[in-house]
Amino acid sequence: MIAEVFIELKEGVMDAEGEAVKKALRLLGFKKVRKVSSVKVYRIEIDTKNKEEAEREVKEMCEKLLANPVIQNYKIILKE
Amino acid sequence: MIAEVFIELKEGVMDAEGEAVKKALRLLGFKKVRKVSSVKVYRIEIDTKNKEEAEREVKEMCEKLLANPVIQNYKIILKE
Amino acid sequence: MELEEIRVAVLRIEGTNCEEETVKAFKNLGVNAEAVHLKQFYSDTIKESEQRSLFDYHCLVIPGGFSAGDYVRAGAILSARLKSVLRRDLEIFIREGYPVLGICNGFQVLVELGALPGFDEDKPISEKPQMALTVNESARFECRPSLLKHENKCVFTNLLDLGRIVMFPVAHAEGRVVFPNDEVLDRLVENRQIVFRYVDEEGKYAGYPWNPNGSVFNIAGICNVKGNVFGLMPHPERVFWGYQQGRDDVYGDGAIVFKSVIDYLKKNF
Amino acid sequence: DEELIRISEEMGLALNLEEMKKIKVYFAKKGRNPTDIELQSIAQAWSEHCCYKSSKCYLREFLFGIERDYVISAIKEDAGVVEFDENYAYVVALESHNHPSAIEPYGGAATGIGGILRDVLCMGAQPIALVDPLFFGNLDVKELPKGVKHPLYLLYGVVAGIRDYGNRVGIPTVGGMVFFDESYITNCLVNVGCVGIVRKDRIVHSRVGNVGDIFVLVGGATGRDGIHGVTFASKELSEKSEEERGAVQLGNPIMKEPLIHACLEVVEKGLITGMKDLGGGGLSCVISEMSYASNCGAEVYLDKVHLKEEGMAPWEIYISESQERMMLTVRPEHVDDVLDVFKKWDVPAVVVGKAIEEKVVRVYWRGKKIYELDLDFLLGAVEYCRPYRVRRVERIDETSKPSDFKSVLIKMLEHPNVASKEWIVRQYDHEVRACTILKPLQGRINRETHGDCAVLKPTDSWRGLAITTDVNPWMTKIDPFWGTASSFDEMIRNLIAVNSIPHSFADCLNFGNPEKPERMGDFVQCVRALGWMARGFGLPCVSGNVSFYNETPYGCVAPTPTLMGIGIVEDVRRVVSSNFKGKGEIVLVGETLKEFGGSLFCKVTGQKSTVVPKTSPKRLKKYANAMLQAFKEFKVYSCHDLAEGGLAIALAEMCIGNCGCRVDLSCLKGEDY
Repeated sequence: MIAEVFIELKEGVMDAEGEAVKKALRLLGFKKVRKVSSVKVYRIEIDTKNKEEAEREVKEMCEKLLANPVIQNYKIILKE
Repeated sequence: MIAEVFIELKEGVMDAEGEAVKKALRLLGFKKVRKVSSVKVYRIEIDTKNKEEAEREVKEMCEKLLANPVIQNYKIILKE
Repeated sequence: MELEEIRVAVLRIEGTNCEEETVKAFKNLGVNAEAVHLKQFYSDTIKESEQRSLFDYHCLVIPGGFSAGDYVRAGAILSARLKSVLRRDLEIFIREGYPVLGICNGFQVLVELGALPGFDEDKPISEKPQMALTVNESARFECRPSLLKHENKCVFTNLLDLGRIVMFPVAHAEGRVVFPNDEVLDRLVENRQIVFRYVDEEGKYAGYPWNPNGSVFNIAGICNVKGNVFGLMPHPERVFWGYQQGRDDVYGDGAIVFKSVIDYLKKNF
Repeated sequence: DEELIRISEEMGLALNLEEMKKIKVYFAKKGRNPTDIELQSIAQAWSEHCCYKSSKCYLREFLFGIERDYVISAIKEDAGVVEFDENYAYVVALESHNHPSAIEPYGGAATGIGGILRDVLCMGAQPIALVDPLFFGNLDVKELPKGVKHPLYLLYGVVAGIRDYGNRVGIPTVGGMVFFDESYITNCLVNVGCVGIVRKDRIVHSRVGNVGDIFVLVGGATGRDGIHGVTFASKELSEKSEEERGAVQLGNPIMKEPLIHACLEVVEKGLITGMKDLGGGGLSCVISEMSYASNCGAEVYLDKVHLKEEGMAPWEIYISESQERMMLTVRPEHVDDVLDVFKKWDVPAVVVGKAIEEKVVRVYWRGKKIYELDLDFLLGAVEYCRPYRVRRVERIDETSKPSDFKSVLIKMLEHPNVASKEWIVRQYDHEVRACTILKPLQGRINRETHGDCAVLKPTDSWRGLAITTDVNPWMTKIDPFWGTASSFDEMIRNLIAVNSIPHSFADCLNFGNPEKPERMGDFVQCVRALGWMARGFGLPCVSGNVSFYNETPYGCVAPTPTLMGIGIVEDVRRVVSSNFKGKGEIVLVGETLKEFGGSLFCKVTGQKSTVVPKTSPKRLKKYANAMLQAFKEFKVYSCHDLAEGGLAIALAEMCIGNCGCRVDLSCLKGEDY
């Protein structure tokens, strides 16, 4: 089972990396870029019998380590 | 127009961050984790008239800045 | 040329950190060196008196630090900006044999730029990068002393005997040398372009922590085919003086890098 | 009265009934109702964090006023300024960033570093070193109260925040400490310190230069992040603290780095008359404090402030604590030059107001005056000499000889408070700027051990600065007075061990809820001990910070008076590192008594003792001078101070650095402990 975890900063929390990449792209001539936001993705291979168990395990991983609910949202996509 | 750029390490290139996250997860008791790979994603909002132009612009951004062909592959997904 | 005539540019943008100690190292040897903001080379928003051209100088140094915050990849943003504004001048500068030095973040910039490994003399900046410096094997920032064996000479090490072991400190998070295939490594060895390799106290090519980042072939620093473009991860400017590494003699191990390039410029220009 | 309390709660003012009444009386005299921006501004000014209302009277009584001729400015400004040599002065600041770090460790620690850098920068000084004393819950904690993060998670987050910010901004993190104790489970402490260097003729004070000066706001844009950060730090953490996301600001090191360069350039060119950083309380505190310090007033035009988010209410702009911002006061004729310098560095800069004669602050928004307060009322502030009760420490000593010394020693070496912190130190760039002479880790390459101090060489002369941080919460938990005295003693010994002359110190006092008498009792005992030792030894306290409310319903932190000591090294070529060099006799200096209160031995063996080691400033002074004399007359290869774990651990640490040693303890008189 493969789970993809998308971790993104919440609205209103300043994305320093996004700002830096936007500034660099515009300096390189890509004037049409309006906004850049950086998203961290982890692809986790996990040995679980079924989807529900995988979902539960990965959710707990996000709560405990991967994401900080104060400033980040996370989304989990399960693939066979 | 929103473009999501997925940047991932090529096969055979050791993913140090992924290894570190796997070790940390196992330390926290998630024994079923077999492999973790880290993927960088940029969500770019760009003012272009149509999809083709957006695709071409973002592709150029990857060539010029966002991905290093020696160790990384990139994939672009366009969204309305 | 005379010592006083030599002018060195130490490049800076937001995030570069080690430009001051690098400028001081050159100044202590009697050349005039100054920290130059990238904007001073091309931007019209800069006052007339502060605008510069690459050819006002005889040596270009890209110092250590976190140019543009090391976002995307260490050195990626600065190298992309350099390529878009200074590519033509830089190619002429290198082709004419002027020395270019990249320390730590500077080495990452030269690699992303395609100026290193620099196999093709008449095309000093390759279209695509041919090697990469990626995240350390320990997945962590490493700030520790490192021992380097001098494998081959280049413009910045010709006053240092071959085989000598020196101590330069390292401080980086993305210093692991990676090649797309073994062929690149073989050519580097063949052309004698590998200048420094990490070793342990007995001079053997050991693993971590002697090799702080897991680089292929323990590579710490390489030069281009002509030997006038040199990039290394360790910081020579941090051991310029003896007292910086707890030694009584006046100069530390790092001074040789600065002395060699000045000697090269005095003899060849 | 309930209505007043309701207003305070609703608007998040964290003011008590008495304070709300004071406001009511003031506005009754004015014959009008307060606007929301005025109430919010008063709440900031009267918060514990900004005006030290519960601690000022005791600090003044015990700790301030230790005069030494070489001190240029102490306590009054954002950082202490002390003479380094004929033409240079060094600047010291130590602060806490506890509450935000408990909620968001990475952002909290990073903004802590950003804030302390600005405190030193606003004196016109170039920051040269950072230190990070950190305190977490014990790592082997079983279950955690709801909503509380695991100490390991907090430790990794805080270390990553300090690493990513400090390394990117190019200032070396050369010292600090990490201490684990169950009292920090729900309240981790993140103290950060900074030292800077400035030419004496370039010192800038954090006050308005003169009337008619223009206020120029430089640095990052203003947003809603960090609103109520100060009032949030002035009340106990609770489960729902997590929703107060707004109270946690996020730093941007790549905006800060050019800000430092640009500010130092305008200082170098003598273009500004005053500078102060926007920390707690945002524009509201900085404008009023700078004007009050120069006995003048200010007019501010909020529409000029460049914003990060649209639709912000005037009061939000005025008290927002967005990061990376400084306030300059500039003579009118220099304003254009200043704006030019900042444009070159890509750092936003904008004129927002000017200093006026009358001691009042007026704020305008879209042409309308929405705020007018007298500075004496705003900053006259409220002050309490809170009641306190000193708890009695009854003497218990149940220690006895352990059966198996070896296993006790192994357990002591394994304890997280003693075990090597190399994995943290290696992540901090402690060598950038190439001025670090004595590194935090000393000894043979890749076999290093911990040193007592880092030593820096900030100028071209051979003169150096030694920096150390120290406190022993195990001892202060048992006996606040003698625990603090011993921590001061240990700080002095750290400075002596590297052959530096103790010169000045800064403190950061982390305590629980001041409204509880026994917490206040601990605080008064600690401040009394600090004053007694510092006055007796003759070491001035030049800068400090007080952090109260480090408490939750689950528990309160141990009294934690973190100390940062600064020593002068006359010649950096004669510093002494701590690892054995393989030659010379081993000499133990000082008496060994049976004082096991708060010791590592008791912690590891579970034995109980409340006999915390005692000390006296006079005796300490005598030992210090004798040691410094010894360094001059004899060839001393290495020197290390005895701290947690006593002689056993000290010898072990010295051996780890290089090579072994043989020791015969029979010459020590008294029982064999």
